[in-house]
Amino acid sequence: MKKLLLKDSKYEIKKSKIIKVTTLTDLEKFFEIELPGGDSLDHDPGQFVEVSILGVGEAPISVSSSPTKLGSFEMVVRKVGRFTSALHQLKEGDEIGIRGPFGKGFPVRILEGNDLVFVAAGLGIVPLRSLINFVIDNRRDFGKVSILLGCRTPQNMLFGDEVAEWTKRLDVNFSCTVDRADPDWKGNVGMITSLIPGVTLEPERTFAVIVGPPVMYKFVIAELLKKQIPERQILVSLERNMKCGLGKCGHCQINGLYCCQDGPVFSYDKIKGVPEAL
Amino acid sequence: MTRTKPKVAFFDFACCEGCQLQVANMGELLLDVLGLIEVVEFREVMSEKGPEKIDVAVVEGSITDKHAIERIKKIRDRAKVLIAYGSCATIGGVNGMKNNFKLDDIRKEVYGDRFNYFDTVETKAVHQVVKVDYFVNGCPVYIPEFVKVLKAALQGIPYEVPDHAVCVECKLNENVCMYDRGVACMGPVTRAGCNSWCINNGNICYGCRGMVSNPNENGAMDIIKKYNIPMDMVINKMNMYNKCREIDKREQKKR
Amino acid sequence: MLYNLSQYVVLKKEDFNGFISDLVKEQKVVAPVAKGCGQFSFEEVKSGSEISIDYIPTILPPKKYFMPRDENIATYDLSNGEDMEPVVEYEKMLLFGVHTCDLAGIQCLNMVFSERPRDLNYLIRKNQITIIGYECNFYCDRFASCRLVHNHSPNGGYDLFFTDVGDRFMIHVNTNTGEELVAKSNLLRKAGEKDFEDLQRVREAKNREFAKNEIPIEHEKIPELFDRAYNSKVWEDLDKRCVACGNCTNVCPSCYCFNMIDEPNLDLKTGRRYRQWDSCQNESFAKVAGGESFRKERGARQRHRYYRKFKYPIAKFSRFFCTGCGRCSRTCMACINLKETLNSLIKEQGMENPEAGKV
Amino acid sequence: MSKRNVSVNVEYLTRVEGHGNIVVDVKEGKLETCQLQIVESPRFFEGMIKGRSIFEAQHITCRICGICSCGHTLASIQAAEDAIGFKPSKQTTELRKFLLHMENLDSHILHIYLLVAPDLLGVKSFVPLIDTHNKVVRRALRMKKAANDVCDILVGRHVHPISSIVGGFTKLPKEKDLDAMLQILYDMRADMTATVELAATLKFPQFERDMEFVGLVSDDAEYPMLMGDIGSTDGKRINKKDYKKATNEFVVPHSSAKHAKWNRESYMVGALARVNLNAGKLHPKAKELAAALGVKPKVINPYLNTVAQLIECVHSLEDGIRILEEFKKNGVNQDEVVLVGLNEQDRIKVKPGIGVGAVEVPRGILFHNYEVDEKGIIIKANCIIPTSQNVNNIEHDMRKLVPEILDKTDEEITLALEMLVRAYDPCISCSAHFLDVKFVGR
Ligand SMILES: Cc1cc2nc3c(=O)[nH]c(=O)nc-3n(C[C@H](O)[C@H](O)[C@H](O)COP(=O)(O)OP(=O)(O)OC[C@H]3O[C@@H](n4cnc5c(N)ncnc54)[C@H](O)[C@@H]3O)c2cc1C
Ligand code: SF4
Ligand code: SF4
Ligand code: SF4
Repeated sequence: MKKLLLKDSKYEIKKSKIIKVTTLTDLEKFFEIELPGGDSLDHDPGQFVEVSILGVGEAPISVSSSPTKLGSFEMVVRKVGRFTSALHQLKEGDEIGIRGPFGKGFPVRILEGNDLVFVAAGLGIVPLRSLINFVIDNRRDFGKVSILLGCRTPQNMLFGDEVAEWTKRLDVNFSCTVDRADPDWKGNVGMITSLIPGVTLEPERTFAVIVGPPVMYKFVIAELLKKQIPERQILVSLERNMKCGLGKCGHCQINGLYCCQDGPVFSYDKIKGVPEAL
Repeated sequence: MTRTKPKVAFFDFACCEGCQLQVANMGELLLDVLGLIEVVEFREVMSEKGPEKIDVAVVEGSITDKHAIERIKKIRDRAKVLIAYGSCATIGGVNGMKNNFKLDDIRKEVYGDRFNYFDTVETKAVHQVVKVDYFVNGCPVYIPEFVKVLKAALQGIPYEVPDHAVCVECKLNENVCMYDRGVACMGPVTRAGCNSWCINNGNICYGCRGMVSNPNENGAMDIIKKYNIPMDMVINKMNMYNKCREIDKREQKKR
Repeated sequence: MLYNLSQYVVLKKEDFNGFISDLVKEQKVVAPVAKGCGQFSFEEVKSGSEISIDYIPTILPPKKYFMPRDENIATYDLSNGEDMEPVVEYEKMLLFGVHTCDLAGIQCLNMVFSERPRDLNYLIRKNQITIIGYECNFYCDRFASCRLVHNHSPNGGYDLFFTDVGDRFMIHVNTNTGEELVAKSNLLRKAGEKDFEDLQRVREAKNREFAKNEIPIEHEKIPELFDRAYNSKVWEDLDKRCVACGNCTNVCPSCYCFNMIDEPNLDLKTGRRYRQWDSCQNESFAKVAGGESFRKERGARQRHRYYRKFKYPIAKFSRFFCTGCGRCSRTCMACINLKETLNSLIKEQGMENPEAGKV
Repeated sequence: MSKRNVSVNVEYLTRVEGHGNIVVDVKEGKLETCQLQIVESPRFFEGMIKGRSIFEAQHITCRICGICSCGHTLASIQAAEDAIGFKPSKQTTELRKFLLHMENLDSHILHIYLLVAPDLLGVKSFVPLIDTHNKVVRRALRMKKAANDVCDILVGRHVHPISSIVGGFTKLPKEKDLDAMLQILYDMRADMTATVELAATLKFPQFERDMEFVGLVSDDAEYPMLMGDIGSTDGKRINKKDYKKATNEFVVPHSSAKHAKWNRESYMVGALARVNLNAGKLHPKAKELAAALGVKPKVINPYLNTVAQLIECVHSLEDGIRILEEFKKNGVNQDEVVLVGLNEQDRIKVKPGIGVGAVEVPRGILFHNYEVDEKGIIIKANCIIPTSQNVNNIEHDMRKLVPEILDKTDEEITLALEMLVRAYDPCISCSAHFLDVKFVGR
């Protein structure tokens, strides 16, 4: 058996540094990552990276920061298993490996000039934040912007500070709901779908972008369709088990589609007839 | 990064101690392992007694009497991490066969009219008594897997026992399937991870690593019927190691 | 059929062992070897007498040499942080006696791994393997269905290709590598007209024989069949029977799914990252964090397997990924039989055509 | 002799297999209690295998003890084959003898290096020796691994061997396997020489008690391990079928293991017994070693069991090599591979019967005894493990030893007793598994 060092391997990682860690909730931590030499990741909103801890493994993680943020990028990771537990043990200054960005992100060029409705539930805010902040940083390129946010309890809300900023902006319509409220909560209580009827929009020039746990897509899409938004203007980001990020390992396959190459962002018309998608 | 070596202790309950012997069988690899950990208690080969608090307890054997229940609880309290080690500990193992009989009957069988003298309770796997952090299945344990688990424990990350069938590994080893020879094999319902050890050596899988989490029991029965293998024989085989699974099922139902 | 005379050479059967011995002197040779109970596997051989030239598809297909079950893709050393070196491991070898179905299997893998982003590990390794094909003159057994997917006759993918024409082998020289092998051997002679006639005769007999394929559907109609059959009852039946042992995918020449695994050495500082065959039939394959599995039912997983052979790759590669080797049916303990499944689907969808496949 | 009080209470004796306590109570110079208590909790094997197929017996009973699981396997198979009237082939018998050699080697090495040597070197376990005697520890692990690797090749693994079953072997060594095993054993010779040199420097306690030794004996020239009659240094010899006449088990209240006696109050089994009975049949190299170490039967210092083990190590290594070399010369007949699950196949005929297996395992003679019905289902089972036979003898040793060493400190007495027990290499976990006991005096 001969062994050869492989230049240009798709599995090569970029040795990167964690420059900031913040604990968001019991399960979620925020990480800010600097690539070697301060290079920028050069990603589209909605793309993801494969994060490595050598000796533990790799996991696909969405980029949470907007490409307009230079010099570093951000991500939020929920502790669910082997890799994510190990990542949670790391501190500022520790190194991780990065591959990517991978996948098809949100079609920013197409969204320009249109109205946007963001629907984010739970962890869905994490990838969506890359687009929301991009839009806010380039606010004048877009039409009306609405953000609908859902989380389990007020304590579960991620990026509270940023969300507070959004609520204050006049050029963003913001509404929020929680599954379970505490006595201090003044806002809506209930499913995120309950927010949709209240949004006024012009369907033919509106793009809706949805990210959240698998179970919610069907219901949210149904509401949006009721609002006459065309199928191809409804965008979702799907999560699947993923190993290689290169469209080979087979784990992320949704019928004939590969989530890592054809997605994770899909327009509804593309996946409507794909039984395993939603 | 210098770290103090984690303190590891070995404990044994009702078992054949073969799994501990497997540790000694690692050969010089054992010294590499000992480079990573500090063994503070290991009755079989050491006279030293460990400190009150230990980092890792490696527990072998099943829980078969009241004394053992007390002892395992104390060990759990002492240990940050508990590794159930070997079939007896992880799934009850051959000791579980005792549960095939009414407790009093088997005691009478063995002790005659003085059966009350010997205390015995239903055989249980360790996780059926206290919380277990890592499982190393097998009768005896497969050393490469033990090393894997140990490394995961030292890295502080979980280890998941493969949840697919022994057949997967068996096929990769290109064995002629036992069913093609007309013999029933527990491979299709048993968790992989042993590299299909027994079949590689011409024997069948006896199911020592426990069943996959979602076995298609009806499908398996169909297969067995097709091969004309008497059902009671197969149930007998399944019960050889996996009798204590009934306790898990019972607990699930309660919940 | 058009034959180019100069591309053929002939080996007498009595010289076969000598031919193999010459090859063995030059490089590692793997070939089909009998395992007992009518089963075979590709293994390294040292002489022609070890080879079972009349064999039915081996337990594992030759993919084990193209994408090994455990394949290192990087080694790492954490002494100075997250440093890793991507590697490729390969071995020069000659694969002897590959049936046309397995040649097709290798072609499938070639397509997958040369699609962008290209997989250099696979491509480098593949180029180190010389392939000598071997023609089946008879249907292997009732499980084979190579005729249905048009893989029963050679379609490239080899350096040399052997056909048994009685007392000698007709050998098609397909590549420069093949040419070099021919040049090195003094046991081969140029083919003559008589040899062609014999080859022709063998092929005609074979075509008649293989037309007995009992799946009553036209090759071209298969994609349509699968378009219609997604919600078929047949999958429910498979759900009840399948025990999810994963055998069908492991033995399939065109299944290539894998896992990526890190394995630290005992120093916990150095180690390797490798990929390992995985199977869409395994419980955890499509499970995501939070426990949701996108193909929870065994029937859905079986369906996925069939669609990955007969539908999805058509769109991507214009090719069936079932090579017709029959391994999955041969190995399945629940006796899930690919041809039976196809038959049931065809019947259910009313797409039977008894004339299909007849010559 | 001093009129002092001594109370030794070793709970959970370490560096032995299984749980045992030593309890000695001396009041004013008078020995009141002197017991080796076996407190292992019983696992009911005897009950568990009732109703199971005789072809499964070996798979289950070898799990009585992981340390000598090959020995249990072979004794169980012998009893099973005896019960159903099956005669193994010559090839099978030779391979079984070889397997027994490897287990003997493996077990003795473990015992000598990892369990006894720490005592003789004055440390609590082999762990400190890693620093002080690194080479020695490495050698021990290497030798153990070597014996293990041979078992791996032959039967899949040493702990609970896979391919040795009723009828023969489910896989047989190929040419390349023979070569690999031979290579390992040839390589082991250097380590064995070093072991012998080391052992010559060790000092064992002086203690003697005239006692009876029991083991297999035979008329042929072979050192009997797998086959033979039951013999005693007191001159008695009986067929293995009559094993109960030799063991005469009785029950004492303080122990969950039965006690045994034959011609005297107690007897000893194990390496020392075998050497005492059959020294003349050892491999020439082992004989040479015995002579060099001044071992001349009958040796009556039980501490020297360790020395006898060493002699047997050489014997097993050399005789093992001899067996393999014969196979290398004559070839292995692969057609003798037996298919597992014979019961499902009915390939071996069963008939009702009673069978006894008597096999010399590392710790002494081991008996398995099954009764099967016409379907080959076990209706009765009994096993007598070497350690249960030795326990009584150990207590008699202790009774003689304690008064002789009363002038020593408590720690020294405790250590001397622990070492005595360890010298027998007791396997306590096994000894408590078979109890069809009538309790006397309780
Ligand atoms: C495109 C994409 C973007 C993602 N973005 C984020 C993100 O921004 N933040 C975040 O916290 N998580 C994100 N995830 C999920 C994250 O990848 C998984 O939580 C992670 O891989 C689990 O790894 P683990 O080793 O910790 O868990 P494991 O110990 O491997 O397993 C825990 C559970 O997770 C499942 N699982 C294993 N691997 C994956 C995988 N690659 N994807 C999904 N589930 C898996 C297992 O089947 C098991 O049920 C994303 C996933 C995808 C596909
Ligand atoms: S021999 Fe057993 S483990 Fe192997 S494939 Fe057959 S059923 Fe599965
Ligand atoms: S093959 Fe079966 S019985 Fe053998 S070690 Fe593996 S799981 Fe246990
Ligand atoms: S699906 Fe079955 S018949 Fe088709 S290529 Fe794979 S193993 Fe062969």
